[in-house]
Amino acid sequence: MMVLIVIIPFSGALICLLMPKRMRGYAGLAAAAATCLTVFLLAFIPGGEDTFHHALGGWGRPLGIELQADGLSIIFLLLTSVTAFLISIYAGPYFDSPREQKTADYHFWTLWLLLWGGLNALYVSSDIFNMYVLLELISLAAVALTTLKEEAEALIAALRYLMAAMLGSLVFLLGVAFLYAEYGVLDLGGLGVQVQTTLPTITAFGLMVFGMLIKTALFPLHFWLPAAHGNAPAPVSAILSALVIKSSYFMLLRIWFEIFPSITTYAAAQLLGAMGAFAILWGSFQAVRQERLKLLVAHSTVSQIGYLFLLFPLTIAQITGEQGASWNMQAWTGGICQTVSHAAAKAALFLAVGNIIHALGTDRLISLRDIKGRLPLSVFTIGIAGVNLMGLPPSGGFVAKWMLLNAVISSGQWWWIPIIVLGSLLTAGYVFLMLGHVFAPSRKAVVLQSVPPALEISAFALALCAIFIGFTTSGIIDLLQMGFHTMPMPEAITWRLP
Amino acid sequence: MTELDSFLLYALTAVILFALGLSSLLSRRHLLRKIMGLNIMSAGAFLLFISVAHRNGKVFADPVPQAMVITGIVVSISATGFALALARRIRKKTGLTSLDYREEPSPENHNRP
Amino acid sequence: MMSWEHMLPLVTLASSLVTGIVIFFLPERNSALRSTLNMLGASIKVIVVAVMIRGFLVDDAAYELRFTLALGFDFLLRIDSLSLAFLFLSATLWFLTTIYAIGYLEGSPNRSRFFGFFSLCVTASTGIALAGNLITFFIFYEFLTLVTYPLVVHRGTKKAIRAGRVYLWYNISGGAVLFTAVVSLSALAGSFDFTAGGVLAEMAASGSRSIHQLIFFLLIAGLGVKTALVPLHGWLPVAMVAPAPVSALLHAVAVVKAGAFGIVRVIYYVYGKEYSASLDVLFPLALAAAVTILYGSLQALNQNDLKKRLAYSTVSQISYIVLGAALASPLAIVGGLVHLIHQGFMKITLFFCAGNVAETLELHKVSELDGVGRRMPLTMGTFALAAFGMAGIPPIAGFISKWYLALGGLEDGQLWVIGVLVASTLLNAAYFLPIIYRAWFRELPVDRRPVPLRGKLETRWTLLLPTTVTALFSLGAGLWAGWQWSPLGVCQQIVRGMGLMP
Amino acid sequence: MTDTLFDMTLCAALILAAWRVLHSSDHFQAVVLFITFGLILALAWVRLEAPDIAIAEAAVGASLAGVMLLDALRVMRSVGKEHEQEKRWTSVAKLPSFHLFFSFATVLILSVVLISAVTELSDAQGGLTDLVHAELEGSGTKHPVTAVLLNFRGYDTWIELGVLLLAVLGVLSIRECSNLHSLAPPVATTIVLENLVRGIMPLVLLVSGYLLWRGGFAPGGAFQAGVVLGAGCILLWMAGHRSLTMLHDATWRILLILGFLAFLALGSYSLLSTGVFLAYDRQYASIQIFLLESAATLSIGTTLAGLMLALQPLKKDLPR
Repeated sequence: MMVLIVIIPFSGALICLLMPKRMRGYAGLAAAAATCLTVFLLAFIPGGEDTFHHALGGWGRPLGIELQADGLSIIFLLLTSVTAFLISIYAGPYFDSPREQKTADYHFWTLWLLLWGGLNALYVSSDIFNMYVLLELISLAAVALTTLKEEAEALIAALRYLMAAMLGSLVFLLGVAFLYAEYGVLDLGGLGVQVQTTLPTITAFGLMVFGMLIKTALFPLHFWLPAAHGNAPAPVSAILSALVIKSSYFMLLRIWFEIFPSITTYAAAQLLGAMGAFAILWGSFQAVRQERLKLLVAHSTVSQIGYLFLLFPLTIAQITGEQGASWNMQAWTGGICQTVSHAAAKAALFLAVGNIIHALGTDRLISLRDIKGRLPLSVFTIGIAGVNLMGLPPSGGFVAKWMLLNAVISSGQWWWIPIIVLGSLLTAGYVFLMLGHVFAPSRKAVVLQSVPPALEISAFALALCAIFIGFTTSGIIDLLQMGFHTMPMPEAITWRLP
Repeated sequence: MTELDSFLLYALTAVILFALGLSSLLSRRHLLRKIMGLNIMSAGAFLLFISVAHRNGKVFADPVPQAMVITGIVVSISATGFALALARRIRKKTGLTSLDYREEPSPENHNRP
Repeated sequence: MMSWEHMLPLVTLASSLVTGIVIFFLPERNSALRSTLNMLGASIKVIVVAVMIRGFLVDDAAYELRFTLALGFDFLLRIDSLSLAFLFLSATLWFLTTIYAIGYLEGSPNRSRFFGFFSLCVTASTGIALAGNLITFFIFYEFLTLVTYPLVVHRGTKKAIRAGRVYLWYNISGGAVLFTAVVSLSALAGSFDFTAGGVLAEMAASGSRSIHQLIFFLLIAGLGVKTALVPLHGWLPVAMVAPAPVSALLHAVAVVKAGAFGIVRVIYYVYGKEYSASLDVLFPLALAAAVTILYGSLQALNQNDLKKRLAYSTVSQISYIVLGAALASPLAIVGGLVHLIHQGFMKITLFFCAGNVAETLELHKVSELDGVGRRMPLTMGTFALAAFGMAGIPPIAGFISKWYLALGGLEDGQLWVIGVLVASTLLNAAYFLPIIYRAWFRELPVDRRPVPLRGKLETRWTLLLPTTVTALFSLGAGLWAGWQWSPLGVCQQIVRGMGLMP
Repeated sequence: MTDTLFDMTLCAALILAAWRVLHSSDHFQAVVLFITFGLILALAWVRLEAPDIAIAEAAVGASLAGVMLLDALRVMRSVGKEHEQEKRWTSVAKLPSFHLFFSFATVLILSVVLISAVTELSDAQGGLTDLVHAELEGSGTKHPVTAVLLNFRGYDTWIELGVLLLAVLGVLSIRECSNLHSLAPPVATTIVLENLVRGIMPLVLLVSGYLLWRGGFAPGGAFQAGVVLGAGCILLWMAGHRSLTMLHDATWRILLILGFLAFLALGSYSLLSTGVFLAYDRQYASIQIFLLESAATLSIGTTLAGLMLALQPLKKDLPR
């Protein structure tokens, strides 16, 4: 069962490659539906003990590679499959429409399904070298998808993205080499119990975290992101912002909480948190200044990514108390809710913006004025997704910020309060920058190109998902309490002054 | 000289190569130099793996890092090929050979999506 | 039947929520169906609210609906004594305003969007009334901010867009401050429901006195934006560019009242009267309210734009409620609560009248109103009635509220309150009387061509009917104040329900 | 003693070559040095008893990457049709000095950290060597590296073939073509060269096949064989033969995915029969591995040649 979530998208990719062009959309969508279904079956149909564990080739660790799913994996798998399926529905008509025909879409489905399979495989992998290969697969597929838009800006952005991704992977690989040199194993479980505080281990930790930070585009390593996400075709932007970024964040969680829980320090966590805080402020500040819609949304990703990093300082607190476990859980719930709701909301936003660009033929922010009440569903989608990003109720983003702020206050790290509040305000600034233009008087009469209903509906469905996440918090908490591969849900690590 | 020292020698070379590659990636502007820099970085990482393999081995160097390095070489040549293709295409479209550029838009086409 | 009754709070919410969502998808030209739906939703709401009020006050029925989300995250809809006042206000006024809006917006563009958000706006204020804990309250409070924005910018003019931006910045910032405060409270005290008499007193151990003061300050600062407490009032006069029914609803029910209602909730149901008094936070609040009352009235004097004058009047009048809540005497809170209702009816009448004049004669300035009374006697008659009420002239409703406030101040021994009330009454008279004088006692300027009547009435019946009804209500509420079921009577029962009065 | 001296010379040469690649002013010189670097590295692999990697490095790091880089340099140097787009793109003359300072500082700090970390590496003789040798018996091959690549960690190899496939698809996407058919035919060369290459081709196939077969018990295997095959195709092209582009589109695609597909098929077969993905029947393991390797060889050869060939001019770009 576990392997199927990798086999099915990969097979779909091959089938799409062999199909004649007009059939590819159907084959791709069928593969997408099958993948999504498999993930749901895996997650919700209770199975035996081996449901969430598969030793490939019959070789167990440490010699072979094992697939393992824990609560975190399930959350990321579900998030990926729902978002990816709706994006797939969008992609078919999008690449068929006359306006996008000129872009080379020959291999969209193959690239996309390979990427999706890679994501699924990453979430169930428990071997750090396997993770490296998968990260490369994901990066190459993501870059190849970015180049589907033939404009020079897209190509330049893609190359910069490729270099950043390669740099990140290589730094990660060097970390893997250090770990292998020191401990002689590659599986998470083996490493988790063995690691000790030695200089090579700390170096490996730093390298692996740094590599993933580049891929996650945490400020100030976000230099490649806005151009890449802002210049790709709409469904690709959605894929990059909603899913690909999350894969390296997932890796960070694995590295931080599973391989190196014994050597993470208060200071390191605070550093990550501070970078996240700068990301929140800088990203939204830049977003407010953009004149192009997609760049605005791309900068918003830089900012929203920042919230994810508040998870790290909030799970290591300086004060002790019986409430420790509760705020730890709140921080986890907040961080994961933010991941999930950002994925849905940002995908919805990119797709809706894609619709508007498709209809108007331009992505200048000011030209939003010319839609004059047409495309209500897409505008509504932007509104709902925006509400989510701002963290206003009722939405997953609200639950996320609520939980994060709660953990901030409970753990006594009050200095994050202004960041969270200011971030929400700035987010409101750029969301209403878009919506304000929609309500403003139009400049000239523009004939809109008609948007296929599937495009509008899939974007809207994603936005609704983002709202719906607000009501599934208890499910997320249940999954989180399943714990990690190697250990139960980590308690808040308390760090005392010596 | 003992076996350990030769390990140390190669491992040191490995990380120095990695750093040199990184400095090429960061400080050279020409795209080919950056791509070569990435390749030197990966060579450094591979060398560290293999020096470890050599240290671990008794009759034969540890095969697991060897297999990983072969996989790594394939991945690296794929990425290099792809990056070169991108670089060539960018050169053709814009005349640029580096990613540090200014663009001066001509007014009539500024609104292109 | 038990389960049915439990669902009633949800039905109240759904009556406007579902209507709103359906209306979004109605084609623009299908106005008959849209109006029918609107009226249907509004009627259902009025009926359900009436049933619940009767059930609660007479049969002691409990209406409560709770969904536990996660981690101390309860979504709770509940009827308690305080909910009733606000619920009653929003249900009736929505009904009347809907009639008015249908007439007012006849033939203008984007009506589906307008009525959709209009219904959502009412949903939000109903939710605020029904909220049984701070989280639920906050959810609807923010929802209100969002759905009101499209109404404020509805006209799409540059001015409207700017007003919308000002509105948003004030309210989103306020929301953010409130958010911090609410989360801090829940982090300190865990999850708790609104309880008459307050809950924080028992939890005084959780957090120091100064932290509680700080959170109180943040709560009031957040809520104060919508309540338009000086200096957080900047958005209200600007937002009056919205269409008249929106201004009417904004000023009388939805937005400003949500803030005032929140303040009452915080003082009486979260902190508790005694505990907040012991924290020494009430006197500064009362002082801020007093300053707002005087400042708003003074500003109103200077306005030539009729709606702007009314807007500043709102700034001033809303703080009566805050003042009532901040004084220790139970009589004062009766005055504050009853003003919540009275002010709603009177202010909505005033805005309806302003809308009538603007829509029929296209007059917006106070200085242009010479002789309007002859052309539109009914409109200006109701205007005069409501304005006298605002000024506190007996026997109209406004007098009752001021009387109770003054009594409260007296009982509290804070005589300055009476001074403020007297000054405010004089100022009210000073900015309302000139309008009435112009309308009735000045001649129509010779250079203005009279607008001919269309039909028998001075303007469309849909505009006149709600105006007349609200005006008569304000009069009736004053005349029959002694009746058990008058607003005053109900408010006294509420305050008794809160355990403050025998 | 000589060993140590050799080691030290080798390391010094590596660092020097890398340093020169970084610092030489001429791009051509840098590429040539990069190829030299690859060759020295291959020597180092031999010295470190990793002959498999030495073959791979010589074939890829030095030759294939070198050819690709040289070809790219030739194209990027030539003054082509610039400003094809509507914008004017101007390279900035110089990187800002803070950027250089920042890079320098980063590299310096990183070097210090890495070097001190390496010196502190424990001398534990850990690793998975013993485990591999213990399980080698039942793995279906006698060569441990092949056993790891194809059996113990076959999953990685599968994904790696996916990466290769992605790379060639990515290159094709950039070229806005779906296959190699739209390439312009190669420039005809002298008959001597063409015949020479034709003469070499059987030899190339032989070498490739030998390497593949050898992988069963000694250094060599699918990847090395594939590289040789790919190099042969590129040679053919350069000699003016159309080789890969003559293949039917479907054939070409199947060749491209063959390796990936073979893993997938075998994996699914074993999943269905034993419930475990990528498990071999003990009895047929060596045959299964050989089949997998053959498929992978064909795919790797096609892909690497495709990576190179897809960069050649398209028909539509040629002057009519």
